[in-house]
Amino acid sequence: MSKKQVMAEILSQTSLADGIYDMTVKAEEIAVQAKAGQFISVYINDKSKILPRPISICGINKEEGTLRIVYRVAGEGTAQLSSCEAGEKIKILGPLGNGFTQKKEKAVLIGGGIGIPPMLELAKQLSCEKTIVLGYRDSRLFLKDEFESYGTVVVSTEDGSAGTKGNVIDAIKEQGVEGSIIYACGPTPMLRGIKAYAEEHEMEAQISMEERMACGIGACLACVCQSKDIDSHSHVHNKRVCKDGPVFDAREVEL
Amino acid sequence: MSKKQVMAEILSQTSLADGIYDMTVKAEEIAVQAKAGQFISVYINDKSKILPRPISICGINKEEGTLRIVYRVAGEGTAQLSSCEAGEKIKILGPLGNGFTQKKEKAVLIGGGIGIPPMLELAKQLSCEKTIVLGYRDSRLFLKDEFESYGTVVVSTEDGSAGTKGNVIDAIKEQGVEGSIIYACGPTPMLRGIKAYAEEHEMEAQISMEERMACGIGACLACVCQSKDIDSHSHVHNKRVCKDGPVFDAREVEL
Amino acid sequence: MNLSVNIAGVTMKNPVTTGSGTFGSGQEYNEFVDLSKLGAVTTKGVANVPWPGNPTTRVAEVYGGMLNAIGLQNPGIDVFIERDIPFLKEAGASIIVNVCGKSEKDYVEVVERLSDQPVDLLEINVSCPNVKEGGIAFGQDPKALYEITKAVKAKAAQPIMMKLSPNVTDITEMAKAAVEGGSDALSLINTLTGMKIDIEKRDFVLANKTGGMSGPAIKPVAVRMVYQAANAVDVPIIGMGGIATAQDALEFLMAGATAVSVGTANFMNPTATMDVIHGIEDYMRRHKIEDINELIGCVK
Amino acid sequence: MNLSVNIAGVTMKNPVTTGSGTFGSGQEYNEFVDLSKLGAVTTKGVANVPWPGNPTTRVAEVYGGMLNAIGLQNPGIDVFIERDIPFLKEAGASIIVNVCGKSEKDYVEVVERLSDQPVDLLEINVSCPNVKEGGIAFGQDPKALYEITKAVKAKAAQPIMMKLSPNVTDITEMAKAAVEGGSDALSLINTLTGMKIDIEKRDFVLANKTGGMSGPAIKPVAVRMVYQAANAVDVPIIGMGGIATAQDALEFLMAGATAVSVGTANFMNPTATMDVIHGIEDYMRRHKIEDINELIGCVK
Ligand SMILES: Cc1cc2nc3c(=O)[nH]c(=O)nc-3n(C[C@H](O)[C@H](O)[C@H](O)COP(=O)(O)OP(=O)(O)OC[C@H]3O[C@@H](n4cnc5c(N)ncnc54)[C@H](O)[C@@H]3O)c2cc1C
Ligand SMILES: Cc1cc2nc3c(=O)[nH]c(=O)nc-3n(C[C@H](O)[C@H](O)[C@H](O)COP(=O)(O)OP(=O)(O)OC[C@H]3O[C@@H](n4cnc5c(N)ncnc54)[C@H](O)[C@@H]3O)c2cc1C
Ligand SMILES: Cc1cc2nc3c(=O)[nH]c(=O)nc-3n(C[C@H](O)[C@H](O)[C@H](O)COP(=O)(O)O)c2cc1C
Ligand SMILES: Cc1cc2nc3c(=O)[nH]c(=O)nc-3n(C[C@H](O)[C@H](O)[C@H](O)COP(=O)(O)O)c2cc1C
Ligand code: FES
Ligand code: FES
Repeated sequence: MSKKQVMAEILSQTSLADGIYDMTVKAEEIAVQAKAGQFISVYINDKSKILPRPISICGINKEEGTLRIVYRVAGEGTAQLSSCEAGEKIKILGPLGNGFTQKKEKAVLIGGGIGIPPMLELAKQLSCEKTIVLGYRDSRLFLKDEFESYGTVVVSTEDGSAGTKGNVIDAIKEQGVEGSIIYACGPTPMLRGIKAYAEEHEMEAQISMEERMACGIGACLACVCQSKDIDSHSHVHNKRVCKDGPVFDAREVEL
Repeated sequence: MSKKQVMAEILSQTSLADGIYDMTVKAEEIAVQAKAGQFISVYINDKSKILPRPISICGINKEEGTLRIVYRVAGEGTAQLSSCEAGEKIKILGPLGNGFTQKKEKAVLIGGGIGIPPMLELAKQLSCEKTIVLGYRDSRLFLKDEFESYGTVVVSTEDGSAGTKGNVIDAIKEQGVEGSIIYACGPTPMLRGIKAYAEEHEMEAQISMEERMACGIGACLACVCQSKDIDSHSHVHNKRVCKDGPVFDAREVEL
Repeated sequence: MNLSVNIAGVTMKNPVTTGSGTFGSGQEYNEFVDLSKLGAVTTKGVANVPWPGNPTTRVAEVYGGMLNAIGLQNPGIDVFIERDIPFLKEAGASIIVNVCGKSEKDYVEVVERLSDQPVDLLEINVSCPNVKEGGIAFGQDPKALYEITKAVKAKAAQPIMMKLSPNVTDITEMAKAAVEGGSDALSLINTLTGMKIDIEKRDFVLANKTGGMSGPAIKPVAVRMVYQAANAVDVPIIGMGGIATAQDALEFLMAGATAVSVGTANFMNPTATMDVIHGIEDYMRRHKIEDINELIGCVK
Repeated sequence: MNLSVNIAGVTMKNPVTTGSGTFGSGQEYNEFVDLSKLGAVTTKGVANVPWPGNPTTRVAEVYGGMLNAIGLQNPGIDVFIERDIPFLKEAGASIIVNVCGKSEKDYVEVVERLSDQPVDLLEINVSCPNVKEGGIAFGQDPKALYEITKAVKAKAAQPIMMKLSPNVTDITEMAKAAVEGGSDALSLINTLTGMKIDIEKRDFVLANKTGGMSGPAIKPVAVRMVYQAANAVDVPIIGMGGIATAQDALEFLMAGATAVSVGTANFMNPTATMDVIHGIEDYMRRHKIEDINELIGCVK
């Protein structure tokens, strides 16, 4: 297995909701190797912006050699990406990071906000029994329909416009979601809640984390998170999100 | 009259010869004001390149509101420009500089190399008797056909593959070109030769000069050339090519 | 909504002026910008006598910026007083005059000539890297900076603002020296000394070999120095270096600048100054900020 | 065609190494680049004991470059000797070890531990702007630089190369101090201190407030300093700062660098080092240059 930097042709780009974009690119060498929970580094066609944007893989089609990403316009780089059209090429590097370790136990998949997309490929690949908990801000329930073909979907919204009013933990409690392993991606406060919930219920939880990056491959030490124990690579309490993660056992990291 | 910065749509771009491109853009506000011998500042769609490229106006169509430029790929900026396609937009600023002062006397128009394009609009506008002398490197006689509809064309080539072997002065001498005023654009050594020739023959010569620019409008003092007398703006022996030129009476400047 | 700020007793109607040397004396940009709408026009450096400047090539493009080695070409203070000040007054602009010289005597002479002129503020350029004598020599040694500041201050009718060079080990030491010498305000940064080589010709691109780097690429260094200076001295600061957008300008204000200059960005966009002013207004509206002064130095 | 150069008695098969801290100890980039094809691998700074580095956010993007405030996180010299040196030897790489410390004692301890190791050259980092003690303090004062150089040189088994900070008034003074202290070569530039403010959050982007700026935007300053240093001292120089292409590298060589480092560009393109090497070969072929040494310092 090896990471590749390629010029990937954009096959399609659509808007899923206000400011949320769904892009499919042709990138055979990356797609054939990619695993659910990994990410790619997306370079912006603007020479003033030299660093790549890390974006999780939302879908992998190994036959067609394509990757799907779903992203939110968060700043100038993603704004420029959202204005790219099918046929244009973008430079991407991947697959990056470790991805989820898929187990057979009854699973609870949790995605919050822009942490929802990476759960889709996992939902597709995990053959075991599973419940999918999706936390949205409001009634723009992007990707929800697609998740429904892979398992039971439970929804929370911050404004209460759909499902449980509140966050994903509220939904889990209110709607009696059960399982023995959690896979999750979302904002840090959500992951903190999940870590606590998993500890309390003595569940394994694999959580996907975020940090500012430069190299994306483990060389520069930009993207560290705090680890509970002394890390075997760094020999300090730091793990690299880009290389040792982005998926960590919740027990290993301090949030 | 006032200069405008506009996003101009590229209407067409073709290659005239190896590395020589012919581009027409829609820029009504600039076209209506433009004069032969003026230039525009062309910005490159690459944020690492912040300065505009000065390019002479080769054709003006006031009815259609279009401008034509013909340029040589000299470096990265012009290379990127040459890969733009019809429909794309480029930022341009113009019209800049003074342009040629058109007189009624029998004229000799001289263009050398990439100094040939700006002479085309002048040839079109000058209604008096005229001979056009074009100096090329080799047999790729770009724009020559078009000049023929406006006057007698005399050619020199460095390699002797067409017309007089040598430079434009050689052609003028060999082919007995006569007139009482010279309008010229081309590399500095050629302009130096023309200045000497004009002095010797007591002719007026309007020469269009080149210098590295930043602002393009006379504010930064980057683009000066040496003037014979103390200049009324600078109060030293410096004239601004972008504002006081690019066209100068050969007697006014030191080359 | 209040955009006006106060620099050493001088009220600027908004915090945006022009980078000296990038805007001439305003005549050329007058076609694009209503000069009376700017906080002030800061003019190109002027000396006691006309200076021819350096030979060409005087500018070179670099990644995200440019180098210049104009060498302070200027028509001298006589022409400036006769032609440029009346023009700016007529246009309704507030005026900051940038003063250059080769010796203490030169600076003092210019400052004295300006004493009866309708000029708001004097910016003293002791940081030009492109002239052999004077210029940056004063700007890289705290002792020399202190002395020249004191000498200029003694003769100046208007408040003075020493313009600091970024080509120093410790900007706070320089800021302190200028303030001790009597500088009523500070402006920074001037250009970073840089070089570009033409690898095909195997020669320097600039006739002067080195030039001053400006433009978006230098902004992080400029913001850092403005922050450091603002936290080291108690006088107002005009911040500059790579400002092309309102976002850029706001970074400087939040770092501690009371006003900002837009320099090289004018070459990228001749209405850059006005675009920055309008963008600041938009930001204030969006964030419900009544007075621009609330933002100054708000990041600590 | 000869690409090999000599740095203080060490032969590099070509003049391209990696910028310390941007390439780890080569493991990660080994997937993209055959490490034995590089002139050398320069490793991330290593201290006598493990360092945790700074809190995050540790990096920020800026126009044409980036800021970093990693704070020299490193696993300490023990792990480095056990794990990283054997790995690099196995990969066939020449090794330049970047050494960091908080005190003279720290530096000397690391250098002594490396004395029996198969390491080619020691790069002494006295110019990291992101750690409170040590680091840049040694790199901004000629006297302190001279002392630390002398102390390190006294204990070093391999040739040493002091890495200079660009955040100084006069780079030639620093270059001379290092050479007087016994530095066998010099490397420059480390990062320029910069700052970025998030105007929406009204806070610094970096947890450390300031960070070191690197990438294409800093190249003109780096070329200028390499030129100045090369003309001030007689030791070989490894030049760096913004090198992303062969053209960039050639500018440094012509300015007087004997070799170059590719740093931040690795983040833009993981094969940047090899692309630079191949581009230099192309240039030499096109210009019929037999020996790369002909180009070194050819622009005066
Ligand atoms: C492992 C990982 C996976 C991610 N997956 C997704 C995804 O699937 N969909 C999605 O919409 N977003 C995802 N993000 C967040 C995404 O990387 C940022 O929103 C994006 O980088 C913002 O870029 P910008 O130019 O629009 O913003 P700007 O703020 O202009 O970016 C400036 C710099 O900060 C960095 N940056 C800004 N926000 C973040 C952030 N939250 N995380 C990391 N770097 C950031 C940028 O990469 C850039 O270098 C992921 C982040 C990580 C670390
Ligand atoms: C008044 C004027 C009119 C011109 N008209 C034409 C024309 O009609 N057709 C044409 O092909 N060329 C013309 N040129 C030359 C043209 O401006 C340069 O070839 C072009 O700027 C090169 O840009 P680049 O990015 O490809 O080269 P690079 O070398 O990569 O450019 C780097 C920088 O140097 C400047 N530069 C490089 N060469 C020149 C040059 N010869 N003159 C001025 N600046 C330069 C660029 O503008 C840029 O800022 C004209 C120049 C001037 C001053
Ligand atoms: C072409 C040019 C000429 C300049 N001339 C002067 C000058 O005469 N006096 C001065 O103090 N600064 C001068 N500067 C420096 C600018 O005023 C400003 O400090 C610097 O360019 C950084 O700001 P910027 O990045 O916005 O341009 C000049 C800069 C440029 C680009
Ligand atoms: C993320 C990062 C980490 C760095 N760590 C070190 C380091 O440990 N020791 C050191 O001497 N320089 C370090 N540097 C500086 C680089 O080695 C180099 O001097 C500087 O980045 C300029 O080169 P560049 O523009 O090619 O990156 C680091 C730079 C970056 C970007
Ligand atoms: S981004 Fe470089 S180590 Fe993670
Ligand atoms: S380019 Fe600025 S004065 Fe001519």
